[in-house]
Amino acid sequence: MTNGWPHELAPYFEMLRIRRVEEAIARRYSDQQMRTPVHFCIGQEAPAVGVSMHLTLADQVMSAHRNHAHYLAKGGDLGRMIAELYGRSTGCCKGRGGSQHLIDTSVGFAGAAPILGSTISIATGIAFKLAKFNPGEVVVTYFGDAACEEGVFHESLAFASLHSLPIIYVCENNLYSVHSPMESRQPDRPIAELATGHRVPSFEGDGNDVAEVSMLASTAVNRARNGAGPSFLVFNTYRIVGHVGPEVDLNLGYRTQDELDHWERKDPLVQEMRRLGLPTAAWKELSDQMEDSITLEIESAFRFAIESPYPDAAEVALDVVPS
Amino acid sequence: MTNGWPHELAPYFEMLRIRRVEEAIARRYSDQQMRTPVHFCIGQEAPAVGVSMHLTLADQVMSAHRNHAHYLAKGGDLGRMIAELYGRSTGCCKGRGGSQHLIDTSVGFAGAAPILGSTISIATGIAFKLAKFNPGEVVVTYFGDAACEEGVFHESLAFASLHSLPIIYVCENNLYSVHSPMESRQPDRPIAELATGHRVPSFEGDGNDVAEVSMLASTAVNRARNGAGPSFLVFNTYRIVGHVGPEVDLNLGYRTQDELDHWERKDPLVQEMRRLGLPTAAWKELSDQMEDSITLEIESAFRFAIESPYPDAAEVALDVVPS
Amino acid sequence: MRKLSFASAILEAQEYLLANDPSVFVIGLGVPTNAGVFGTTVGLVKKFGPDRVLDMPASENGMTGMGVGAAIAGMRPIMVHNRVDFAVLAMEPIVNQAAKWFYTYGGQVSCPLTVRLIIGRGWGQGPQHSQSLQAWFAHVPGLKVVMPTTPSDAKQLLIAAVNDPAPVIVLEHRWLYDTVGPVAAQSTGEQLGVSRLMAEGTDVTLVSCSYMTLECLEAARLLATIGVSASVVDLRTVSPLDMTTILGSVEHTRRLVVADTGHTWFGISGEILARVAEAGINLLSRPLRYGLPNAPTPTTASLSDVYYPRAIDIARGISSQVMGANAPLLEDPDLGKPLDWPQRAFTGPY
Amino acid sequence: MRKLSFASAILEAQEYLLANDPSVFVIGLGVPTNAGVFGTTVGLVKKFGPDRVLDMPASENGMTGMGVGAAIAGMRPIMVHNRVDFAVLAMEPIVNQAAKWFYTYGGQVSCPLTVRLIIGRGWGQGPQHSQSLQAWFAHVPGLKVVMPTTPSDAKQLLIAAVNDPAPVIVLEHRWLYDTVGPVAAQSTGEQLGVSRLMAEGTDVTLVSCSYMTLECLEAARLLATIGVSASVVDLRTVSPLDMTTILGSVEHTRRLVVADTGHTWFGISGEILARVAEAGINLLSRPLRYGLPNAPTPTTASLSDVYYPRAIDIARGISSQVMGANAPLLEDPDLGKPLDWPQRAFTGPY
Ligand SMILES: Cc1ncc(C[n+]2csc(CCOP(=O)(O)OP(=O)(O)O)c2C)c(N)n1
Ligand SMILES: Cc1ncc(C[n+]2csc(CCOP(=O)(O)OP(=O)(O)O)c2C)c(N)n1
Ligand SMILES: [Mg+2]
Ligand SMILES: [Mg+2]
Repeated sequence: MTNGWPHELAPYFEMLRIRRVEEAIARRYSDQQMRTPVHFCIGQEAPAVGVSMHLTLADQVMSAHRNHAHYLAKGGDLGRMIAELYGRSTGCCKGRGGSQHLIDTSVGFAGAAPILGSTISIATGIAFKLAKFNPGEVVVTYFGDAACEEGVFHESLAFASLHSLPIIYVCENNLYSVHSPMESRQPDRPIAELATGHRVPSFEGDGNDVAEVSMLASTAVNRARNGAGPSFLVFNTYRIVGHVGPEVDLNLGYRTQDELDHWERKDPLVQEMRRLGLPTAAWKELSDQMEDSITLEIESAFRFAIESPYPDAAEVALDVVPS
Repeated sequence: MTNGWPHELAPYFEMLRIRRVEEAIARRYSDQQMRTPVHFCIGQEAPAVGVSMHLTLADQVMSAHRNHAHYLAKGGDLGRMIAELYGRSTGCCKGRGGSQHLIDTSVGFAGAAPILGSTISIATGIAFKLAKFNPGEVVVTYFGDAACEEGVFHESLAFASLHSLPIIYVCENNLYSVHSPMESRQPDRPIAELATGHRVPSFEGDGNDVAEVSMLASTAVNRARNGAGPSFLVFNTYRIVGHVGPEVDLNLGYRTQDELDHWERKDPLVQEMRRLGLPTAAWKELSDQMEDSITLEIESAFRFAIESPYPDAAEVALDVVPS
Repeated sequence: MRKLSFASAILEAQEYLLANDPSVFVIGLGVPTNAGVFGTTVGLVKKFGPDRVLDMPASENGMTGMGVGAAIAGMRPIMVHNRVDFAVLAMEPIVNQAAKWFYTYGGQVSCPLTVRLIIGRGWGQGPQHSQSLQAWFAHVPGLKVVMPTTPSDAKQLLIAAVNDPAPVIVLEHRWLYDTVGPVAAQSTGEQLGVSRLMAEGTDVTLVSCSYMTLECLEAARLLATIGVSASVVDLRTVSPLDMTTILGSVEHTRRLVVADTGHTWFGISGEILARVAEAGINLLSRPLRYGLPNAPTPTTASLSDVYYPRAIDIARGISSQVMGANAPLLEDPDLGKPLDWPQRAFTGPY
Repeated sequence: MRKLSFASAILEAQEYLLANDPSVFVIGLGVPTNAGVFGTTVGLVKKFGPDRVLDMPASENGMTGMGVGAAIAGMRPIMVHNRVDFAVLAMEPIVNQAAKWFYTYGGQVSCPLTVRLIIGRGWGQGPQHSQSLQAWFAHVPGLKVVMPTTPSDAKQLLIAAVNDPAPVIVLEHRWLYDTVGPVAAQSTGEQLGVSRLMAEGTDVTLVSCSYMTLECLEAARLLATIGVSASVVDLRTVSPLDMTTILGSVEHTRRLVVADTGHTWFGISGEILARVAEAGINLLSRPLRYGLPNAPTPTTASLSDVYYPRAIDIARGISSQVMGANAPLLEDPDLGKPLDWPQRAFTGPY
């Protein structure tokens, strides 16, 4: 992750950029022009950013349905992402994938897919390949707390452990699976313990603190790079908006205003700003600069998307099998 | 398990009975009249017997492909089992199931099926039913070390833990999955640790020592009966003959004569005889009595099977759906 | 009669079943939440409590196996998977276990598991949220496969499914959820395995299921404007397949068109054409099939609009089959309208 | 040409692939053991080492997903599941992921995964060790489905499958493993998607695949004894389906019989009958289908003997279709012989 900002400021900038992208999507979502189910990551920017800091372009990342932060932090092309949401032929999947299937192989973002758990095993296969052909390169796969309920999570960790694969399994625990709270789905224990039985070391941390994320990620990535095998990272975090779409869905009654307030106070941007501890005036200038450059980038991405053509009807049956 | 022998002798008798049944099947297997893949449990009699001692007729048992000991120890009808192997209409599945699908609902043997791991989730569903409608009754499900590699194992334990279901998961770890040793399949850690992440207590013991099995089973069954939820029992044991069929398959090279010798010295029958510590003469008399009654029972079962008719051709398409 | 939406009819069926049979329980991701599986389970947990109306972990395989176990132990589980695509993880317990249980164990123990599966479509549902795999289930002996079209059938056939001693897969099309129709307050004791003649005509028989039956009815309406008279058979149950109704109609019209919500190739439409051929009926013109092309579902509306066949496609195909080159050109009543969601009021995401 | 068994031909194909392409690896339960998946992987680990010839945990879902990952990363995995039935656990990565990868991601990344699946039959294989689910795979766009019949095809089509950039499912029938035939030492550069006319006749076209093609050839031999001349088309690839060869033959004979190793209903035979009907060929008599009845596989030989259709059944069906009531009675050459294993030398268990 290199976004042009000095090392110390880069994580903040990247999180801000992701936040603003999501907000821009949210703003225009009701136009009904991006007709693809978007799972916003507002509030969950830190894991993607803190992990990606330790990855090279050659390292591979896989994500699931809530993937925008992972794609952007890994360096995925913003214009092609927005175009994909608009279903245009310039989208990163030529419009065939939508929000849940981003890809940018040029920066090592290997893909994303919304069937819970499936990308965990697929990422494990990429790690199998890297171990043999690209020693020193690593795979990161991101998923939610519910994906850990799929048996394939265990099958993957066990195999990665057996073969010491260079992979980091990153769980963003945001407490919910759609609208279902943890206690209706999982026994009461730290998710990190799930890896114990597979002899995969696990590390748990504050997923709203990008510095803490970075520290744990650094350990895990180094392990993988040096052939010491897989790690399991659990980052506790929270999604501010609803499961899908941009509404803050307090009306659904599965979470409270209090809970939301609590987590808004833990906003990763605010935390990181505090940690940076810059004088107010300097900060104001800096953040204006950041906002301006981000606004420009976002506007240009949306323009690119909206001005792009839709795929031609004939494309519906192209590319079913490679030839 | 009540086999008519005094409490102290019952486990030995039951193990001997199972051993002799398996040997009788083995002897006649080459006749090509039992054309069903038989997974012999010779050497693995102790877990079934040590666990079943703590079960009532109403308690439910499910097993997998290597199921004869479990069926017999739970009180499954021997004649109908042998008839099933011979594919007769008097078999416990009317010949449709063969060795891998035994059932005897009259004694709480709910079934057996050879797809690894599947019976673990099915048994969990039976426990779900008992918890609600038959409090105090419990389920036992037996499976091998390889079945623990299926994701469904984890999915089941997590659910049973979440709902505190009355179920005991019994893994017979015999070191092999067909001809594949542990180290080509699983990370190096005790299998019992697999349950940790689900907050299911696990107990590991000598699976060739029926007294130890019984002790651990007693704890687990009591927990389940009293509403304290599931347990995971791991019994270390060894199958003396090959994976399927009665040959001792040293020729296949996946295990050594030394290893076999080692485990034959740990034969559950020999261990239990030693533990009982009866004077030689008394023992001789007792065991002759046991052998005689077992021989009679086995002969009659085979006679019943062989004299039974095959199912009628018209039955091929009966019972596809209940009416 | 009262009118209800398809979704409310499903809710009412489950309410009825829970109230009348203590062995029934409903389980699935989000079942007890306020959103309640697109409204089909809303309020049930309040009425029947959390031990009969349950959420579950995202463990489709294990949970479906659990359902099999509860069913063979005497319960009547209703398991909901929010998309057919997620149930692909649950094929093992459904196909290897539930379907074969009664037969394998000599007809001693039945497995009355009901699995509700929702077929996604439109508004960006894309390749992994829109599959319609009735052909898979119908291929497996021991399963019954139900695809209701009307709100009334959504209720009555779900009741029949749960009361049936066999494992039953009920495929519900998301685009039917907001359709409205008369629904009897009581259970009408419907049985599985009977199709329904939704329209009677003389020139052609359209056989279809689920949402495609609505397209066929619209096609029949369009055809009527040019004097072609069509019968429409709504399958209701894909397996067992009610060939009596189909053959009865085709013998009369001597033309056959099948429209399906799934992929055409190696799907249920092939089976229907085959059975008609085996019956030796000489058709007046080549049979036609409408279904999904041999491609995964594209997400963008610009492609999914051409991906899904519609009434106009069916009507045009038939008119040229019946009238040849002289067929008058049928106009597309939906020309220029957005096609990737069922009605304008709907705004995603779902 | 050298003669090899079907099993040895598979072994040789994998040997060739491992030797010629460093991205190939073979993985499956028992692959590096001395039994070597019924002999098809024996000795490979010694030649190519344990990092290219691997055992795996009994985690069909996760391991197949792993294979998908390795494939999209540029490897060419050959994954073996010892029975089709076990792969039911692996449908998710095969169907939701592998099949759709190339299309969904805009044609950028292919997924050259090859999955070998073995169809069990006889000697007590029973309901969970004998399924033949080619219809499922063929129904899914993006997959290719191969079913070799001869030892030569077992080798050459496996090489073609692994070299093909698409995900390919290869279904191998266990009863073919010991059959022997000529096999070229080198790779012949065979392509997928082409059927083969195994026998040319004038009265009827038999279309079949895998082991059933042997039954059809035998049926053709029996029919010849009463003067009925049959063509036999061996599908080789079920998907893509080579309709050119089938239609070419049927146009000539105007009679169609399809024999399949899977269940007849909602299976691949329905698709073939449907395509012939769509093509508008007027058949001289009703088409016939042979396959498994609508029941799970019974384990006992006394039932499985009637469960599986044989050459004599096919021949008798055809003779009465062609000659009507005057058809001479064909004698069953296997009358009284045990039918539930492929040849007398075989003694279970397997
Ligand atoms: C196999 C499967 N089951 C169910 C779903 C439906 N689904 C989509 S997202 C989601 C919640 C996922 O929760 P989590 O993994 O915690 O990620 P989060 O949305 O909280 O980021 C569910 C259940 C799915 N996509 N795949
Ligand atoms: C899902 C599945 N995969 C593979 C198999 C093939 N198989 C049958 S038994 C067996 C070994 C099982 O080993 P384990 O669970 O340790 O039991 P054991 O045979 O040692 O008693 C295997 C791999 C199967 N039956 N089911
Ligand atoms: Mg979550
Ligand atoms: Mg074992």
